[in-house]
Amino acid sequence: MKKLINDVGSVVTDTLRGVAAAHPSLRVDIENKIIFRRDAPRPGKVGLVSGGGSGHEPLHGGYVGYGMLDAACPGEIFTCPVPDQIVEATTGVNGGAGVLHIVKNYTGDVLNFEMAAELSGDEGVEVMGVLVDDDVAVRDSLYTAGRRGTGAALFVEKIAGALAESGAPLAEVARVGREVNARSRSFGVALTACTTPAAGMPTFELGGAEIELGIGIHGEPGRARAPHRKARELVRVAMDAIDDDLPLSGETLVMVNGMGGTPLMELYIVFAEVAAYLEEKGATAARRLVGDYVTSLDMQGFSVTTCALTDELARLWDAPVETPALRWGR
Amino acid sequence: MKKLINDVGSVVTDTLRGVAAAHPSLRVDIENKIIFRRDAPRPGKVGLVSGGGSGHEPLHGGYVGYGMLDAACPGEIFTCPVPDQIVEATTGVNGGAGVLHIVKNYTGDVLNFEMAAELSGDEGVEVMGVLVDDDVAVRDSLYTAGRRGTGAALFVEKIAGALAESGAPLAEVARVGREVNARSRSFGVALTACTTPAAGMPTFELGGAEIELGIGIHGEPGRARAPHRKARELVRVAMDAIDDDLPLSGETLVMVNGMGGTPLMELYIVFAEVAAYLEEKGATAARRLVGDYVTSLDMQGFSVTTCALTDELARLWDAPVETPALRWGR
Amino acid sequence: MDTRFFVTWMEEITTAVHAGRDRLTRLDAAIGDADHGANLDRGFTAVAEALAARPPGTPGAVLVLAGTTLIRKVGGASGPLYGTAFREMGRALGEAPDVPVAALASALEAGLAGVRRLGGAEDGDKTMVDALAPAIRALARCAGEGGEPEEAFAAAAAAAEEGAKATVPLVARKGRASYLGPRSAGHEDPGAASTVLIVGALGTAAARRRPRTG
Amino acid sequence: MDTRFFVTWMEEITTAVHAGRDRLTRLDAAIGDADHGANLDRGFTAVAEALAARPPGTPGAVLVLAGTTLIRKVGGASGPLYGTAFREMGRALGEAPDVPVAALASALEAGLAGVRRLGGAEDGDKTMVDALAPAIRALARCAGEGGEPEEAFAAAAAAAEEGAKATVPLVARKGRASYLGPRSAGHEDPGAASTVLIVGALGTAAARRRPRTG
Ligand SMILES: Nc1ncnc2c1ncn2[C@@H]1O[C@H](COP(=O)(O)OP(=O)(O)O)[C@@H](O)[C@H]1O
Ligand SMILES: Nc1ncnc2c1ncn2[C@@H]1O[C@H](COP(=O)(O)OP(=O)(O)O)[C@@H](O)[C@H]1O
Ligand SMILES: [Mg+2]
Ligand SMILES: [Mg+2]
Ligand SMILES: [Mg+2]
Ligand SMILES: [Mg+2]
Repeated sequence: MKKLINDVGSVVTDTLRGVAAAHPSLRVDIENKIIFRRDAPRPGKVGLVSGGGSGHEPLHGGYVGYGMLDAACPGEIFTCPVPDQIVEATTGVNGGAGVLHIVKNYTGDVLNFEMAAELSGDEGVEVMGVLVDDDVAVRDSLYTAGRRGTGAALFVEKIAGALAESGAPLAEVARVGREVNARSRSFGVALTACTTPAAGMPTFELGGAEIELGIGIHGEPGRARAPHRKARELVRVAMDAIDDDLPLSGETLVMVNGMGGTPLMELYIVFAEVAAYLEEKGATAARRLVGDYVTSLDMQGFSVTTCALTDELARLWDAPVETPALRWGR
Repeated sequence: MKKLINDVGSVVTDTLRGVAAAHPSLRVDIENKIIFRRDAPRPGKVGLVSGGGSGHEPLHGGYVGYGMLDAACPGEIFTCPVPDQIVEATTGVNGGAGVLHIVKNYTGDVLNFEMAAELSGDEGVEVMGVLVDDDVAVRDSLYTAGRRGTGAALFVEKIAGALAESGAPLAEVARVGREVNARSRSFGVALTACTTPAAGMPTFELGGAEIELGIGIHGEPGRARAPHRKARELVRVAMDAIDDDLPLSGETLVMVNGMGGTPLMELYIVFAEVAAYLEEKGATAARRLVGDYVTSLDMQGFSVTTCALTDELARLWDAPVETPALRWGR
Repeated sequence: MDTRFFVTWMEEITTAVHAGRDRLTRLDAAIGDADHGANLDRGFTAVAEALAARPPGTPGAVLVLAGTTLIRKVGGASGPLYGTAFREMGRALGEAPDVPVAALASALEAGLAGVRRLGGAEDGDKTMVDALAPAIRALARCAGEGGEPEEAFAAAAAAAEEGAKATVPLVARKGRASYLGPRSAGHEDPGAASTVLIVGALGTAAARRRPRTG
Repeated sequence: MDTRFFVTWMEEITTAVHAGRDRLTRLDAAIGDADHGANLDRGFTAVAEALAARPPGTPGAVLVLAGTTLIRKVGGASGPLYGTAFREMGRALGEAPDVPVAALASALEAGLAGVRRLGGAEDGDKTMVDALAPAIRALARCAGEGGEPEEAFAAAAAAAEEGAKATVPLVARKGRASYLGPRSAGHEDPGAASTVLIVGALGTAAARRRPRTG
């Protein structure tokens, strides 16, 4: 394993030192592993807290700032944060208007955020949660852990963040966050596995012409192994899965996301096919992101996330945002 | 070789289709392979044109827009653009105030841009050039091709672009571009080679614990093969090389750049060490970029680029910019 | 079993988890996210440190401290689940200074109830429950028959082992492995495998406490 | 040699470069950026198309069109260099409808001068010059001795080949390979290798134009 690290044990801490040095707009509590907006807490503003395992950079630390998150709690690599950390972030961003937890639907994340919400409540902070579960590769059912949360986390953070910035109350911010999630769908494809520093070798082995369809964001294998094929055909598999679950139509927010090791060039090639697919369905790529936004360390592959916009959601998407990884309007 | 492409022959064109679909602020001439600012030419404004081989995304197409380039000419993968293409871009952005060519120092780039400058002159466009040669891994001498142009291209484009946006004349814009280059230095390290679609296999083979020191941005091997080591030590090798060539001091613009396949997490770990090194030398990382800015397809590794700022350069760096890959102040 | 025994149990778990770290991670790499070994190693190392720093006065306090530490340090799914299990066990033991096997079995039952409540897993969902539940049944049975703790622990360990092995053919219905659907079959559940280490450490703790002669 | 011969020469280069594409790319991967094969294949394919679309009337016009097309289509270092070489050759031939070997040798000399002027490479800098210069010398020598074109072409091809092989131990001082410093030694220069194909195609063109019987 060749990685740009100092020690396997200090990967998250060393990352946070770099984030602190790179972004003066953030305040990084390295001991408790929390990335705060420098001006948090903002009196009267609903605080937004998200978090999850590390290794998905820029998620979530890259989305802390004006118009988006107030704090992010990175856990160890692919391991969600612990309750203490989340409580510390929650109380630290509470400006008296309550705090929204944005949680990706994984057993661990849900359990740890639930515990933290309870403990924060004990400390007098009103907490509501938005559960993100956009991944159509996983079939939802009463008897499973449900669908995974992936790319839509970013959409929820941006749009709920914009509403919170405008001074809306907690229930409203939670409502819009849930609406974004309900209107969002994702599907991911891996060309290679990723290597966690702790494991030191790829999480799975793929042949030279094999890919994984329906992957999550933790280097886990997908729903099926399949032969590699042209970008156009891979996009069709992903978009068909999304369209089957929630038919595409109208103004759509679309993200073509790299998994960390994919050249940007290839993401643009994928985006061209995604845009063509949407057009075929009579939908339009009204808002677009192409790049590494929710990654899995050094994995090669891509995911597509769509969100069926309303006027309100489009307006909130367009509202100014100023974070390390997403910035416009300021 | 597993890549997200349709055909090896259509990689650049398909990328441009994606760029066009993703960024309505750009006008993409797919046939001639030119990415224009939608509002080019701007009467009275000096036009900025750069270009080079594809595979370095977001360089250069990602830097087309307000406050930066007016047009970018992507060549085939790792192959500089041809004169016709550059002439077309040059005449297309000429608003009557002349055009600046920003050229990375490689034999091919220099020859093709020189031919294009001559031909554009024939068509009545005043052209000046800035040659970027920041890579300290290559020793400059009368008997060699000279130092390579790498990360500083982005600094020149941003800073010269800001001055051009303010209405400065061509000679001034060229002067500031050359000053940026003279004050900039880079050094790169590869953990893995990259795979070009045409070759279909890695450009070189590295053992599981070997790295290449002093690489360029075309997947070529570096000046020396060496054992892999901690991020802190790798940064010391890179920074010592830079500091030996141009001692670091004062307010410094610093970029820690990924080569395309490096997780952002690792780039932050590298940045933490770079910031610490600068501090040791009594310099400060006054302006910072951490991410994929000048890449080599799917290569894993990093480069550091520094620029010793003056008040003027810092002010121009801070000026508003609105491009797909660099955006602030608007 | 006294307070010292429970501290020793935690130490033995720490040792076993540390030694089994890579295997747990490999199992998790196959159907999860390759962190189960690292998670528990980090967690139980912290448990050992916490116990050394603030030695508790009762068996129940040992388990509550262990559980709380796991919740604080592990993250992931296994942190809150194992953490809750130990906390519930500790609460069930109350202030008792000495714990017979039967009481330990009921405490484990309370811990398992906590896991079920939190995670919603049923038997056969391919989780830690599939190793823990049979282990507790074996322990309770032996306690009822009035045997030596060592025998009861051996029976519990064997049952946990068997339960974990039995997760191999199952299709996961809870946790991260469930995302794989049918592809989760053919692999042992990492949480069930770590439960084997935890239950197995009862026996090594007892052996260490009463070294056999000759 | 007439106009037809020069068109055939270009076709033979196109064929040889296409067949040698992977080898050229491999050579360029070792000390450059792995595109020399793709560059020339693209360039000469375009040359063949251009010649078919607008068949020129003189040998000189064939070479100018070929050179211009290479400049327009190849990019990289080799595009302007080879492009200039062919353009300068074509200009040197002027309007002549038929070109004896001696005139071809002088034209190649003019092409080489263009390459030197543009790229600044000296003999022994490990570039295409190291194959082209000895080939021209061989051609001129044979022309002086008044032999058959076939013999002259064979001598030129052998000299190019030898020149290219002789680049192996050299340390590059021009082009991309120079960035490698001493590490560039031990590899054949890709541009010298493609010059071997270009010079060698003179012989195959001649053979195709005058098929030997029995
Ligand atoms: N809902 C659940 N109920 C019981 N056990 C579960 C549940 N979800 C997961 N587990 C257990 O947790 C183990 C995974 O733990 P770990 O890898 O540490 O966490 P994560 O899955 O968050 O990475 C699984 O192997 C399984 O035994
Ligand atoms: N200054 C120069 N003078 C003569 N030939 C050169 C010079 N620079 C490069 N070359 C030739 O060009 C070849 C490389 O061509 P190519 O790979 O197509 O271009 P690039 O190096 O731009 O990728 C080298 O092998 C060398 O023979
Ligand atoms: Mg995990
Ligand atoms: Mg090239
Ligand atoms: Mg796990
Ligand atoms: Mg080359």
